[in-house]
Amino acid sequence: MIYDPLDIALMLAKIALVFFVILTLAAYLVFAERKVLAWIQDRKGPNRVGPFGLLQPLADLIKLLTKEDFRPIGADKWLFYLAPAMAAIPAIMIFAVIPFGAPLRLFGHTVQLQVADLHVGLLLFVALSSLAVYGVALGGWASNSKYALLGSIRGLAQLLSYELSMGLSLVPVVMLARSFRLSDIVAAQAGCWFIVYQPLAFMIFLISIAAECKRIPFDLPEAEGELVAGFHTEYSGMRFGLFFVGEYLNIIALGGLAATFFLGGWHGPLLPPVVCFSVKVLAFAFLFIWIRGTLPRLRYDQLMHFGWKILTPLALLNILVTAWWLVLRG
Amino acid sequence: MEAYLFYLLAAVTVIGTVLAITEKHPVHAIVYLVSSFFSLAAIFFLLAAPLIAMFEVIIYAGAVMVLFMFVIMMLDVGRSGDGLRPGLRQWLPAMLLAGVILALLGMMLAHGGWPAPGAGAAATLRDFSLTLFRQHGVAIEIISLQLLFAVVGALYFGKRRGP
Amino acid sequence: MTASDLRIVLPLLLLAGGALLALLSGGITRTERASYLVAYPATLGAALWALIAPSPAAASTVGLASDGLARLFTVFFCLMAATVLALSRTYNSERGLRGEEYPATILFTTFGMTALASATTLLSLFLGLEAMTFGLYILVGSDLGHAGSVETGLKYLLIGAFSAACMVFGIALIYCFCGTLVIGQAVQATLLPGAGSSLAMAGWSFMLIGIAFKLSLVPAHLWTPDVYEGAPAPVAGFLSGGSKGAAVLFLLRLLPAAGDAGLLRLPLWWLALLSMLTGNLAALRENRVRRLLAYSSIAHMGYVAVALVAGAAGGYQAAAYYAVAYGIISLAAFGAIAVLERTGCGATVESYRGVGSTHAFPAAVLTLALFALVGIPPTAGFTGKWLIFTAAIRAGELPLAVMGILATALSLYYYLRIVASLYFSPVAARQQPLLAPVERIALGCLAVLIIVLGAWPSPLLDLFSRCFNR
Amino acid sequence: MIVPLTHVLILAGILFALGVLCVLVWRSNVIMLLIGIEIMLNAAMLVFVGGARHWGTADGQVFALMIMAMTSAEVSLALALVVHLHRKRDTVNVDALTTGSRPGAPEPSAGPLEEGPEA
Repeated sequence: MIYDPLDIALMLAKIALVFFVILTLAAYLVFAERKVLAWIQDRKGPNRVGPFGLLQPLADLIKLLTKEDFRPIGADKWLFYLAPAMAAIPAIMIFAVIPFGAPLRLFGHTVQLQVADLHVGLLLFVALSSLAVYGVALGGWASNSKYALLGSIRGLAQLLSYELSMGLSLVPVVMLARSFRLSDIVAAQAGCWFIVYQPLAFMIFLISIAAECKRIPFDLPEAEGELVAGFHTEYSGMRFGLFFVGEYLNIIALGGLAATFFLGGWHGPLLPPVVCFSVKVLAFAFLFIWIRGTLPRLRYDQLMHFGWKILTPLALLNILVTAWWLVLRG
Repeated sequence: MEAYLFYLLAAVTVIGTVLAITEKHPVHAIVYLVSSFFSLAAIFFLLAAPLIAMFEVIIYAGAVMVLFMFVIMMLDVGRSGDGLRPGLRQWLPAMLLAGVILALLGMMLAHGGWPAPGAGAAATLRDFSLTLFRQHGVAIEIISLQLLFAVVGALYFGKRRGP
Repeated sequence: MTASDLRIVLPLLLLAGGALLALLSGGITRTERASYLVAYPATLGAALWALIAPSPAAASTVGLASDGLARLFTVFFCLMAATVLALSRTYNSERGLRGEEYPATILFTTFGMTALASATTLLSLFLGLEAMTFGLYILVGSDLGHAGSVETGLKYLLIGAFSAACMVFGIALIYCFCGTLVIGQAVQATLLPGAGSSLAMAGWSFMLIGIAFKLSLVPAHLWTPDVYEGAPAPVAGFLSGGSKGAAVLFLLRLLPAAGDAGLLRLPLWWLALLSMLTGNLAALRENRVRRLLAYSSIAHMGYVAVALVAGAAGGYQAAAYYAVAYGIISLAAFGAIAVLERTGCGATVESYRGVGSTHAFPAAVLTLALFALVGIPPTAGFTGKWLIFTAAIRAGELPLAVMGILATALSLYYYLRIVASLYFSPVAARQQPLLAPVERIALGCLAVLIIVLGAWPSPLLDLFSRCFNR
Repeated sequence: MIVPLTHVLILAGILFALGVLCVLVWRSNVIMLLIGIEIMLNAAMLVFVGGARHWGTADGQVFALMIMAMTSAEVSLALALVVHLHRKRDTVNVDALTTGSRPGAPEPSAGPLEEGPEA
């Protein structure tokens, strides 16, 4: 196989761009979360560093980098060091398959605004999100701490359970688009977004990804009221930072995917495609913060029952109904 | 290029598996095994089976191994010393037997009698789904019923009954 | 899916639907009564359909066919499941084994067997075998109150999974060599004397290792006594009769396509010899009834392997007949044991002392079953052995036949030891069990079948020979 | 095909032998034993995928998919049995399973996780 140097350059440029944008976005999402939460709770939030506190993420970064990096006695050295990376890497890799804009014409080339247009892209996303479990599980286990271990066991059970309903909620999308390729899925929504056909699948997906991100009301693995900080109790400094950033990267990625699967991807009225896509992603991020500001945490058994006894059967039923509908429609 | 990638991945798979079965702690063994399965999935991808590759990661690395890890953590296996660890007495005969299997397989492979050269084109995703649903319909039914009964069995044994 | 497909699939659908309905009704009514009420019509209906339905053209898009062999064994497996259900009800309720899972899992196991019986591809053949074994894992371990049951369930599962891995590796190598999963083509491309290559040979040997585990042929037999001892008695009967029958059928689906055992003749020869000798010798020294029957089942599978070695010279008919006969006999034996264990009979032969006079009917059935296992005319056991050994002699396997006959003579001792203990020992006071009417009917039917099949085997044999001599 | 079929088969053979080795060596530890079986099944899947690529048909891939489904069912049932036995007997040692608890068998101490949070 012969590679065109221009293709390689474009690919590298796209990777660099995506990296830069999502890392900045993740940092500012932390800031935005604090601001919005403050707003919901009728207080000011961070406002000392820079104008309106805009330099707060930078200050946080410096703080995390200069903190002492320690490891508990009896901790499993390699796994303890590796786990934060295992949590963050799958989240970053998911961006490879998300199409974030309409194809561009550039130097006589058609440039897909997507790092890799894989023909099993949707499955790659499911695979990567199933790998994200390992960061949580190994981090908590390797810490050699009771709270961390309990948190990671909870995390394992929760992520495993909700991954099922998440995967099942995506099956109707594949059935409608007749492809696993994300660009095909976006193209299939040119006329009508899938949320119109599949509101139930969208709701299931939304709830499941909230659980996958371990966000309130599903933040049992790190429930600070009961487990100190759950699986990352023993982490400090930049390793904790990686877990933290990983969570926000995950929010952005899953927001992007929700937009791609159900809200027409980069399709949208008036605005240019890339902007449309960004608006949808940011709206998702806001939704998550809003939920965090308003909902209480579930009890653990409620969480498992909800996943297994309500979401999964509903998702299966939805697949069945969609299949019948597609068959009858011909 | 792809051929080199194959050999690289094959080496990673074998080394990962060897480390997994010689590792004394089950959690480490699982981490090694997951990396081995991951590179095996990449090999499947190279062999034009992207769907199998993805399901290898989703099901094996993402679900089966996680289930193992869940049980290991919940039962706290392996923390209490290595009383379960096999000694050299178990290793030697087992290695002998595995070596014999390997040698026999190698001999048979070297002996030839090769299948006729097959088609050049690989089966596509479309071929896969058509074969699955048109020719092996009953297999899907059997396997789905088996999965259902895996749930039934797991619930039956997992249920907490009165003291 | 056409109408003729539906007609082929209907027994499977009945069993699967019955299993689901049994689960649902058990879950809703909170008693297992409803599940049993669903399970009987499902099994009997499937059997009836396979018996009387007009045979559709073999054209099928689902990987199933319904030739004579498939229909015969479908009837056999379904009736066997119904009998097991009948024998289980009282046994289970006295052992505190509750739940709708039990009848539903029996239906699922039968579903697996039936799928195997009518498979046309290696995939559905293998999956049917695995589904059956999977159901048996649950059933073997289902007796939660009994100390050994769950443990043997796990042990059986581990052995079963290992053998499945071997088998599937073998199938993979065979597929790799011939490029098809259709049974007839694959077997002819790999097993015919001229066609085989070393790659296909490796595939077949792995497959044989796997099936040797399922059939518990020596040297893959070590799990059998434990599992027979730990499982609930009706399940042990189902395991011994049904799953062994299905494993024999697995080979009967494959081997006749090549006409002869071909390259597998030699390994099968050794497996047969070792199984007959080891099974009988181990049974001689065993004092616990269930373990004794387990070793005897190893020996009996050795006889079946002799029939498979004999191959086209009447061996396949003999193997099929013996699978059916042995299934009925061992179910009768374990059914009687299930009843007798409720009266307080323990594990050892001595604890069965004097049962013959206090519980005449189950003891008589057990005696008949043991006579049939020895091979005393006019039982089905005799006819089966006669068929096997004549086929072996016709195929020129005189040493194997002689060894088999000697082993049978050896087995006389340990079977008669049980019979002697049943009848010729002082009577101890025992509680009188309530023999439920269904149990009485089931045991009676089995006993009658043992005699009828033994005395008039020709209709069944005609059917089998029509299946194998196309 | 990117590499000769032989090389794929050799890799599968090595994996299968390693799986058998794992089963034989760790035959007293249920978890490692199951892992060995998983390795063997993966070797079989590799052979199927290689064969499917060689012949250009999808049958092998279908079989590989079915193996995955089958093995996940087996593993979940096996682990349910292990958990059940652990609650009753506190061991994952196969040798200790059949003949009651073996006198010399190591007894893992009952940790704080005895009553798992999933209850």
